[in-house]
Amino acid sequence: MPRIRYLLAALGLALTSTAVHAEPRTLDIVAPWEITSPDPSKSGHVFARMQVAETLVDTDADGNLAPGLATSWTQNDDATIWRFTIRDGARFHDGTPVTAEAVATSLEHALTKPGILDSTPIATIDAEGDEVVIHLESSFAPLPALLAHSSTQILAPASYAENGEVTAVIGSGPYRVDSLEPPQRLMVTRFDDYWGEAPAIERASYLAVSRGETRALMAESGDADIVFTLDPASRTRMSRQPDLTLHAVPLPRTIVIKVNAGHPFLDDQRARQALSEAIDRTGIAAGLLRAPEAAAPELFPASLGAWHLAISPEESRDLDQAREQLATLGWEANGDGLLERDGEPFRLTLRTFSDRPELPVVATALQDQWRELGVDLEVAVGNASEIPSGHRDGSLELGLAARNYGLVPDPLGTVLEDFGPEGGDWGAMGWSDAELEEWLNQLRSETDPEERASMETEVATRLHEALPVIPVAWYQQTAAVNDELEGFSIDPLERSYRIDELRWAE
Amino acid sequence: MTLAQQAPLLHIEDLAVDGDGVSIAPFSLTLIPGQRLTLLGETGSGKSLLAQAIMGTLPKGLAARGRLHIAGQTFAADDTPSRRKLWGHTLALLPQEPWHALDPTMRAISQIAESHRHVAGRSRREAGAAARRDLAGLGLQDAGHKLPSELSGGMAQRVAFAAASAGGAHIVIADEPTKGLDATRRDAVVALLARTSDDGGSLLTITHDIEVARRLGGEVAILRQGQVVERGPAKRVLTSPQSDYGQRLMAADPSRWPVPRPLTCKAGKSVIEARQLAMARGGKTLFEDLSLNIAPGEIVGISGPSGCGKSTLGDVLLGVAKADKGEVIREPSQSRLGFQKLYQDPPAAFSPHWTLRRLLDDLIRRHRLDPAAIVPLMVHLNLDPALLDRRSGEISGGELQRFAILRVLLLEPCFLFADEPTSRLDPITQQETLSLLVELARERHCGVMLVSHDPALIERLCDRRLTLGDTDTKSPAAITDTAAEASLSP
Amino acid sequence: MTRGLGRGLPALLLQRLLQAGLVAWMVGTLTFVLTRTLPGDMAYRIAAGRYGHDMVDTAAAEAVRAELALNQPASSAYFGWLWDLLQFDLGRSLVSGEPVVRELWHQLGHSLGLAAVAVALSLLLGPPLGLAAGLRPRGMLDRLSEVVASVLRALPPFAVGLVLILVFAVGLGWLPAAGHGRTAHSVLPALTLALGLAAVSSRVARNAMADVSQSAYYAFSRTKGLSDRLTFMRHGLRNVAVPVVAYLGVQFVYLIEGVVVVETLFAWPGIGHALVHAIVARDVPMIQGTALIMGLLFVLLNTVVDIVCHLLDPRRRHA
Amino acid sequence: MTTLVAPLLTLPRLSARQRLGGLLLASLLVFAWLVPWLSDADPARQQLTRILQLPSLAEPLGTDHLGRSLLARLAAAIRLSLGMAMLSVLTAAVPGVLMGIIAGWRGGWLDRVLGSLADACLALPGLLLVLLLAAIAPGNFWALYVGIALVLWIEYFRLVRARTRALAASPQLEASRLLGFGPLYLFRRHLWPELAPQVLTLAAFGAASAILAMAALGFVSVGLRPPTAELGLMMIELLPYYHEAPWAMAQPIVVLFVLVLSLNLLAGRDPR
Repeated sequence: MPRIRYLLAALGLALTSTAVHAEPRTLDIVAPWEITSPDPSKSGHVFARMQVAETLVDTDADGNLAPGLATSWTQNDDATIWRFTIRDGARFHDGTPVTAEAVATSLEHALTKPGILDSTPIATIDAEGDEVVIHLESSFAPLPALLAHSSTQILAPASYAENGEVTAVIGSGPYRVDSLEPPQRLMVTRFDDYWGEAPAIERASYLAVSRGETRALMAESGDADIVFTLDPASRTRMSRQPDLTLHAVPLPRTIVIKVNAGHPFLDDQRARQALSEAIDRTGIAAGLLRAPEAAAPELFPASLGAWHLAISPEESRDLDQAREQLATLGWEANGDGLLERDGEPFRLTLRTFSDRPELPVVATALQDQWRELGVDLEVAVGNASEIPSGHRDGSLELGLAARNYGLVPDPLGTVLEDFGPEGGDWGAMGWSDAELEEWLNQLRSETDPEERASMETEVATRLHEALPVIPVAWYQQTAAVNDELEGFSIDPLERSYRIDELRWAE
Repeated sequence: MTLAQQAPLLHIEDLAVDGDGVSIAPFSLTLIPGQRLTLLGETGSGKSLLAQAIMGTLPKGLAARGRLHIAGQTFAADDTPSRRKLWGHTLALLPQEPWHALDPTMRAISQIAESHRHVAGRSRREAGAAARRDLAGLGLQDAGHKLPSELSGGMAQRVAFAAASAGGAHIVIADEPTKGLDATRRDAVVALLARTSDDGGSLLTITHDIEVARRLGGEVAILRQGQVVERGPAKRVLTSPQSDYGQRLMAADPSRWPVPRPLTCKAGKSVIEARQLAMARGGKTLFEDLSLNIAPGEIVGISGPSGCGKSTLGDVLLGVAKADKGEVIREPSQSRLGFQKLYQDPPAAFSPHWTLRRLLDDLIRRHRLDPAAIVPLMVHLNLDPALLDRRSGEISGGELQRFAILRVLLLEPCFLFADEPTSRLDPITQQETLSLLVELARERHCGVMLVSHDPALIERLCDRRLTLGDTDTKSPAAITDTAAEASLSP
Repeated sequence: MTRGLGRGLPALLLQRLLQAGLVAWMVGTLTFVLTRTLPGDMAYRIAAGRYGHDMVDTAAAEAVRAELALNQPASSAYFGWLWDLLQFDLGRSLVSGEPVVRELWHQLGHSLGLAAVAVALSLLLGPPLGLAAGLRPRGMLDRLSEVVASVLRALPPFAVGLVLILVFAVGLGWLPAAGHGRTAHSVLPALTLALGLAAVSSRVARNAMADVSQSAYYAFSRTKGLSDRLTFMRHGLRNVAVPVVAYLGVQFVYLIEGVVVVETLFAWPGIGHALVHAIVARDVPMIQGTALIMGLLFVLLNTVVDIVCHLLDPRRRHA
Repeated sequence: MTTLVAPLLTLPRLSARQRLGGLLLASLLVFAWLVPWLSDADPARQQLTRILQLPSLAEPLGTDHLGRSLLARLAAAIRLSLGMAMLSVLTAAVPGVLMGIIAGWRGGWLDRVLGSLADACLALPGLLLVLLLAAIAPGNFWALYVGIALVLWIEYFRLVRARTRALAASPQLEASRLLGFGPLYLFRRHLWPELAPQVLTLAAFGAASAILAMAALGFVSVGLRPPTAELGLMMIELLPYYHEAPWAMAQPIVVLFVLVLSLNLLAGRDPR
């Protein structure tokens, strides 16, 4: 026994004498998302946010497209041939210059892997001098927006093994990878000959922490300088914390209910409207998400310009009208308050997943609210992939998910994916509208801004009436920042942590 | 110097013990060097409590009164911490069942050496040498490295004695030193104890075995329910006791039992017959071409040192085990239930969780016996009916053994193998139990094979005697049937 | 522990080796069969694991199915795996593409470090408290330690961890709340685990000590003249150590469960946390590799416990 | 009177400790089964405007993060969790005891085979089995609780085997055999009363650890099944609100503590 005590005393000594030497202070960032592998299609979003790798097209402060590695881009008249001129003087972290050939090979690799480029009709990508020329099979106006997505980030040729597998993240951003320990940690240091102006922060670390409570506690105990995505409960507590400031920015991400419009109970538009009117959106937003302004009577939040219809949340809840609509469809309440139609109870299964911790809670709230209406909802908390697989084999009835309409700067990219002819894995199911398809086709090649805006509003209004997808609440990106940092702001499109704009306060 | 003038080693004045349900009358004694005192009495007479009171190891809930003068110092009986310092140095206690009192994970020699080292204060090397000397002196030279689980009862007793006395204590208290040992080992232990008083120490022995008291000599005090009923030199007390309890106790010694009535008629076929039985256990042949047969009502005794195969023979006869060679023929008219066994440790043969009435009901329901047969048997075995509502752990060993006899007799057995049925009982209860057993066996024509390590007991009770081979002699068991025949004649 | 095939140490080691082989085969086959019977399409699950819940869709699932040849018949996949296992090749993770061995080395290393510190701390907390309580059964300390043990056994590990973070990290600021890197990071998670383990081991030590302190040889050692301290050191400790050490072997069963919760709460890059993700993402090679290593580790630890028990208790050598 | 005593479950005279344990357990059960009679609050009924209300006269135990009555949910949770814990204990105890008796009684090669099987199962990471079972039957609790039991049977097996092996060689069994009693009687009269206290002790600890295992699974979002109220999962749901409403999260933990303490007291000594 005495020998063990001696051993532990030695261990104890080692614990307290943490090596403190005059290294520049590291910026510790904590977020919920783990790093699966160096491959951009898998964890590109982390390397983009930590500004290690850059995309051809970037976004400016309020979300419009801006030059990235491509200084400018032009398209031919029917938007089938695009030319991107590559910035000169930009270098990868291994010193090699960013040439058109390197960009083309990087994009070709991205094309072979599942990602945002799957839905684009790209035929060929090739380099001509300092330009990258992309030929499309059909016109596709939002191409530049898609090339702003992190899965298309440009890596040096040396990052790829022969079989196309990414072995190292050699990007061109202001920070280069110091050490990568998947699935949780990434350390980056400043890249001295970066083409843009050099950032103030020299070293930064990214730590993936899945539990909301732990992230909040790390912010309070000073172990993390910036913590992203705070859970609702800890937000109220931390607003009173002295040396922390809370930031919150609305995101173009919406909690939606994906409806199988092919299902006999849900094929009629009035049934979908009744379900939507039974939802107490202000109760969910204020009570569960602790953000009253998050209540979403319509699909697209205010930040998406013309797509937003500015419908007020109060008038969206009307339980009596919902009951009337269902009554006209032949549903009567049986003994214990459940609706029945020729012997069949109104019972549905809602699939959701717990990668986003608030989804099961919202599902439970929906369950009770629809119970009041007379609908018996069964909630199945499983894996996120069960919704797209249910869409494919038709077994899905209802799916609760958090759909990101800001995946690419222009929502059209996501709308095209979700509401195409046979619907979309995360969009419509068993529902189609010829007129809507016509508008979307025009939008694909329409370049004039006013024309696009009026068509966008048309599409949004039709989606609001037909409700192939029922909106519930909008998201807010939240962050708790140590007061010793200056110049912090949240990117509404969740593309970058904007570390290069940060400075330690003197 | 005559005995009286020498300074007493131990002088006790009016030592008394009382507590929940126990009280021992004031008791005083004086022990001078070389003197031996034996406290003789049955279980429950309080003799062990007296020893613990002297030592200062009374369990919680019992208080001692009176004064003790030990090696010139005076102690109040209830002040145990002060006496604690004497343990090992002046007072040595030899515990009951020494095979439990030795540390199971430590070698024998180191348990002795540790007393030399830490009590007698010798250096590590000296203590080792002294321990080896002790072992040699006790004939255990090659047993030093053994663990307690590998020692026999006798060897464990000697190791415990060496460990207890290594501290150089003059006053030795031996608590039931011969319990569970057979005759030869018992005599060896008595000789060992006698040596302490010969070397100028004094010996206080607690036992229920009259033979031990006789061999030790010195002074004897007989105790009954906490009262000293008689006291005096061993020769006088043990040969012609004055008190009537003393007389009953002496009469219970097997050597004093009346000669048994011979078996009236040896008529009828033998109940059980064995032909050329041979059995070996662990490479050692226990017995070879042994044949015997037992007539109804006949009592055959088996004796021999422990571990010589007495119980194994019983298992073979009852069919619990199969002999290597030879066969056993049982009375065909009897079913297997006719062959029963009585056990050495009565509580071990009963499930402790149920009342005896419940166990009897089970037996009656199992074999659809006549419940009326119980009452007369209870009377005959003078068992109080109230006992039936108690569990087997809540009644005395004697009563439980008689109950075992009742349980067996309900099945009207034709053969009974009694494996040292009374070795754990007190002399008087032993005598009662065995005479009842013989009487009932004769009356019901049930053959009995009685195992005992007490030759005198077999001499007085059995029609014939069988001695299984001694472990020392090389020759396996010889049947001395004929010799037993000779003892039959009046 | 079990009545081995033969006697003495070599026989015991042989028996443990046999058990290791049996465990390896059983674990591999069981996880293989179970993962095959899991509902839900494996391709979709792996795609969700790889590309995250935002990007998983049918195109991604079809790409995964093609890449990994998932519709390979079960039997050939099983024998393929078995053949690789015999060559000690655990294959590559379906989600991250890294070789399973490297992933295990990184994550298992952290988990083992945490578990080792936790067990050491629990040995420091549990048995000494238990021994002290066992010396005076029904004493004040005994009752107190029983209530404390009951409280700790009733508290889920994350509640204990939360309290420790609030006190030591947020409140006093002595220790980092979560994450890994410096050794200071491992103190709070290890302490959380240790409290859970100590609660049970203290009661096991207490019962063992109570039995020993009321045994005949303990009393005889005192009446022989040895002091209380000597009696405890020479006769108490060794006889108590045997049941306590033997219990350590069983204790690891509960350690794994605690590790998963503690790793999730303290963001510790351990194996438990990774196993949960592997199962959700149907990463079969990773599940099999993890289960295999954890099983073999368990057999190794039990062998060590057996050897220690052998040394401590001479009776086993001749049993 | 003696015939009244249930033959199988012999309740030895309860010590003061065990009476206290029994009292605590009884109060839990009475609370769980009485609440539905007293208050008609529906455990799933939500009021999003009255979330995390402090205990008041109208709502004796306050409301949770969805405004549901904690009184009703706690009672429903105790009923479900205790039921499931019993299920888990039975699925562990029955095979464990049976195989223990067979191995202890027969001994020889059968004993060695069962012994090495138990060792191999002990080496299986229990957590893996539970997770796989949770994945096989998503959303229903019995699969989880049975999974949890898959590892626990080994403890019963080892304990029972050791006791049976000691008893099988004892004179009391030999005497009963000679008196003509069959194996069933030997089990009922000799074996079961000896095994009962230890097996019930293990069962008590097994029940408590089953519920805690459920909480551990819920913590890594496995086995969630809204709106059912389960002790382990309630702790997870209320964990984020530990600062805002510590008394809410404390309730399921206190209930589990009372359960563990009562089982400890009832069970007497931990036989491990």
